[in-house]
Amino acid sequence: MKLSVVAERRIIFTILFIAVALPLIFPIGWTTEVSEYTRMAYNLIDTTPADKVVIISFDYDPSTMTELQPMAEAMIEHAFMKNQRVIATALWPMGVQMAEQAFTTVLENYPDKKRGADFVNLGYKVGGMVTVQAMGRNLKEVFPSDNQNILYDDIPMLQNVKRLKDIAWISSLSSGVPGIKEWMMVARDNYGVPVTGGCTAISAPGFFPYVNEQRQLYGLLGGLKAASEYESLIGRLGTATTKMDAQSIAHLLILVFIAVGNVKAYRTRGRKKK
Amino acid sequence: MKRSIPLIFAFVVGVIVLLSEFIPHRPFNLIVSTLENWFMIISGFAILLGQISLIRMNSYKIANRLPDWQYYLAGLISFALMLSFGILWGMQETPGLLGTGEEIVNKLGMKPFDYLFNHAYMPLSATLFSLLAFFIASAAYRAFIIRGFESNLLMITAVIVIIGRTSIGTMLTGWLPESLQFWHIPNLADFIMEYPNSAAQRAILISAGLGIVGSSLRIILGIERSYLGGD
Amino acid sequence: MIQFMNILGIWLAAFFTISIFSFLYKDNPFYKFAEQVFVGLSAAYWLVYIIYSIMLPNLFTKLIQDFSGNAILLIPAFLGILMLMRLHPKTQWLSRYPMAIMIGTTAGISLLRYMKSDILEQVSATMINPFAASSTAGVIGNFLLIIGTITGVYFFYFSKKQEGLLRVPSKIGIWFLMVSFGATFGYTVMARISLLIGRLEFLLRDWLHIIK
Amino acid sequence: MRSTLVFILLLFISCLTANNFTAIDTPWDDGKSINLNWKLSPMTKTVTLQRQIDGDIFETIHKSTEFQGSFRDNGLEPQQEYIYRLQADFLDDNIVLQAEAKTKEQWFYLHKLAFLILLLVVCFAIVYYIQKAKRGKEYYIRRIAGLDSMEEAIGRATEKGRPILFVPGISDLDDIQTIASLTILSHLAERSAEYDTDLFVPCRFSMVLSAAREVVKEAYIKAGRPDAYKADNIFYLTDDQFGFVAGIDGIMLREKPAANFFMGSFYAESLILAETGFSTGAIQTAGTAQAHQLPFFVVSCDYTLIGEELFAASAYLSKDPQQMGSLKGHDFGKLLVILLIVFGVIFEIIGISFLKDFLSGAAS
Repeated sequence: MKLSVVAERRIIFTILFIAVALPLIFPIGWTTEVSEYTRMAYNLIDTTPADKVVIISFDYDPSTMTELQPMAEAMIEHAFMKNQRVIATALWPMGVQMAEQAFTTVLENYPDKKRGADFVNLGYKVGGMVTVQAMGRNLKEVFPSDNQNILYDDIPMLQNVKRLKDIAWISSLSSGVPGIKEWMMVARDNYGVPVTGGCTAISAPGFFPYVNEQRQLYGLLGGLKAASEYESLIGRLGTATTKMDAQSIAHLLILVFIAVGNVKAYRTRGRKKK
Repeated sequence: MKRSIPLIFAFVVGVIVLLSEFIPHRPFNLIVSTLENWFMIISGFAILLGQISLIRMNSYKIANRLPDWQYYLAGLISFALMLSFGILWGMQETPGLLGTGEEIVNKLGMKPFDYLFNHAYMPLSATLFSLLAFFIASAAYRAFIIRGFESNLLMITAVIVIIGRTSIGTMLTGWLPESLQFWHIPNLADFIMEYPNSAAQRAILISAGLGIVGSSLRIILGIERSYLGGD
Repeated sequence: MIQFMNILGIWLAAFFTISIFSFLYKDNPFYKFAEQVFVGLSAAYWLVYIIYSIMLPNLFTKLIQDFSGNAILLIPAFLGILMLMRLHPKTQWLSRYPMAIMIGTTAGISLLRYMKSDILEQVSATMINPFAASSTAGVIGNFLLIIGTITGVYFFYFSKKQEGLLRVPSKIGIWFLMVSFGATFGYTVMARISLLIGRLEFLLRDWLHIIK
Repeated sequence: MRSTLVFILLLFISCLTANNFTAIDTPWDDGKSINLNWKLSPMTKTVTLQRQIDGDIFETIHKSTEFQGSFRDNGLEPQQEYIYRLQADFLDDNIVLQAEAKTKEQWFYLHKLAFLILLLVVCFAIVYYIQKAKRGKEYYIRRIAGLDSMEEAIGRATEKGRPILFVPGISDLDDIQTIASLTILSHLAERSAEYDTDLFVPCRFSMVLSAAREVVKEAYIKAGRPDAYKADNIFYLTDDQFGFVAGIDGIMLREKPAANFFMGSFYAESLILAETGFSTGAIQTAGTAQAHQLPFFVVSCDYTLIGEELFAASAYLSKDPQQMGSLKGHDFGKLLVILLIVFGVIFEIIGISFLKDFLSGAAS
């Protein structure tokens, strides 16, 4: 049987589609192990004292929210558990909406957390690295007000927060540029604030060199798997865990594709030799 | 004139930024923070530039009835719709020209801008990226063929990591005794990520970093000037 | 009303999702339509955001509230307008002034930051005592890290003929690169599948109510 | 003699037990912080540090339970006098100590010394080699595998009478990769003019478009075929990332170019381009310094310029002295990096961490 390239592709696409859909309908419930880098990020947040002010930066947009939103929710929840106060910022315009959604979800379990006292959304600023640098000098200059137009000085939790140095940790959830790298380069390397964060699985390998002895990054959550690991660490039954089954099946399927591709190539080669 | 003054600008600005990194004394700090603030405003305008050329391009195609002009019209309409919603009623907590539009919020459940964002923009953008799942599967199918040593290395690591990053890896080699834990696939995948992968990424970072340092230096010194475009 | 609009919204989202997926079969009018709508929406989204989060708070509100105190902001505003001159071929050269300032700033900052984070910090992070690891695997890993970094950097050494013995480190360097590419590829599979899962979850849960 | 010794000893003991509180300007900084140090009797229960706001009004800035410690008060104004008060509660008693200091701005961040030295060395090397190259010194650049494909690809396109597609990445002219890409385009255009093969160049930004037209036109003139230059073959598609990719896909499917070149900065679209290009059966060469996208090009293209190879290729083809010199300077930097790592590792093994501490001093 000889199939054209296009037909072959369509078959692959259909099988993949079905293989991802099935486990979503019939969950299996496989478990995962917590990796070192996830634990590192968890420990940073876990050991920060109560009442400290922290930044979670939403540097992504809806296209990558499957991976990053569970991380955001888990980290906010973790910070709330430890009574830390959360500032949300965004280096991507759509990040502001992501932050609002994440707060809304987490607030369902923490109804007594108040905007302005326990968390605030300072909104989006353009400029990437340059802007982060400016935050290191003066946060108020960069964020004259929050996304509800409340002036910086009128936000109770920001009274003692003047610049990045007053922040206990920064977590950037990042799906590209600008993102975690800018935070690390400026906030960590220049101002010495611990930076952790999460990124899509695609960019994780590029960031691993920064999780080094110097702690340029305090751990890193890479992709959906790390998100589900984090959820299990804080004992939260989140969306990431349930999606891992589909993920595993899809991976298995791709391995099958590779095997079939090799068998096919081997045969073609055999035929050519003849 | 048209070229030399911009070159001087770039030089002065670049040198101030460089100096202020090492000099804590005033006024360097102040100049740089002003510069950074300006940068933000100018890039705001620069982003505007892209939007304007998009409108121009689409209107040109529609006016001249170029092939597929109907689709460009749809694009232009969605642009106008989203923009006017945003300007009239604002988004989320931010009020627009007509205030917060409570009446509409009562009917829609949210502001019109947010409605479009949630029900059109978000699904479109997420789905576009998810197409890559299919492409990656077909790329793996046809490209991960046993060939030379180097491409085999690539393929084998890819396979280990693909298995190791899921629950299957945990199950597959979970029975290994304590002494052989290194060969447990998730551990092996983590090992690859942590050491050989980090090493190679570091090498790319260092060499590309040098390339960027070099070209930045050439830009500041005015040796590299192609960013100014042709005359 | 709210309920109806909500259901309508979900159908709208489902329509766009399926339209985009239809590209996998082949390019078709639904896909083209969805794509252009996306282009339009995203451009408007950016524009609205720029207005509300930069132009208003950092420029116009400041100027309106205290004009003389913030008059210096007229300079970047003017430069920004010069930037727009790029739209016309005759006035395009005017945009060189703001471009030069922006590129000069970017060049200065990139020079510093890349030098520090990607060179200095990476070099000192590689200065490790390989024997200091707690396990044999760690010691091997440390050696791989050091050798991989050195040979990898050497692979990018261009101004010397890589022949004979000099070829060896370069060859090892490319092996490390290949391993790293494989690892990245494997990792990315996960990322892309995640997105697909997200979309299918929407279709199956919010739209068709097949899953809870 | 003996009495002096006893005196010193007594002084020493008294120093050990006396309650001590000092405020000193942080050295080598921007004059926005003061270091507070205290050393009290070990009986201390709590320590409260306060800064004077006005007259008798003090603001608490730090609390501690340690009898000996230090604290850095940040966020101050430069060149100002600050008065600090320390309240300590002992088991049965309490004391208040006062200290003052003036914040001073210095002219150098000492902890960035290593950074500055490395920066200067690398920058000087680059400038030095550029100057040397400009004065006519020729530098060798090793063969870059991906470039060999160029001739082959053009030849095949000519044979089949089909066009060549060149995509200069999706970044604007301010990205150095785009500039490198245009240099490669110039070379390619010259060859395609010689072979009389059509060359398509879709652009995402208007500035890239005008620069690309310039480059191609010059190349055609250089090849002696100004008549063969078609401005319309170099065109603007759209600013939108996916719109741009969809446009290129369309061109690949319709025109079926025999050779595709993807050079410059690419993001998520790399795989879409390469996969679509493959399905049309073109020879594909890619080059990018975008580390995340390299695997996809390596997997699905015939040849790939990896990372800095893109810049090297541009220098290799243009033989432009400033690019060659700069590349030689980068190579000097690489050698330096390798040496530093080797020495650093050796020092670490024998237990001397001076070099590493010095280099990473900037991080503290």
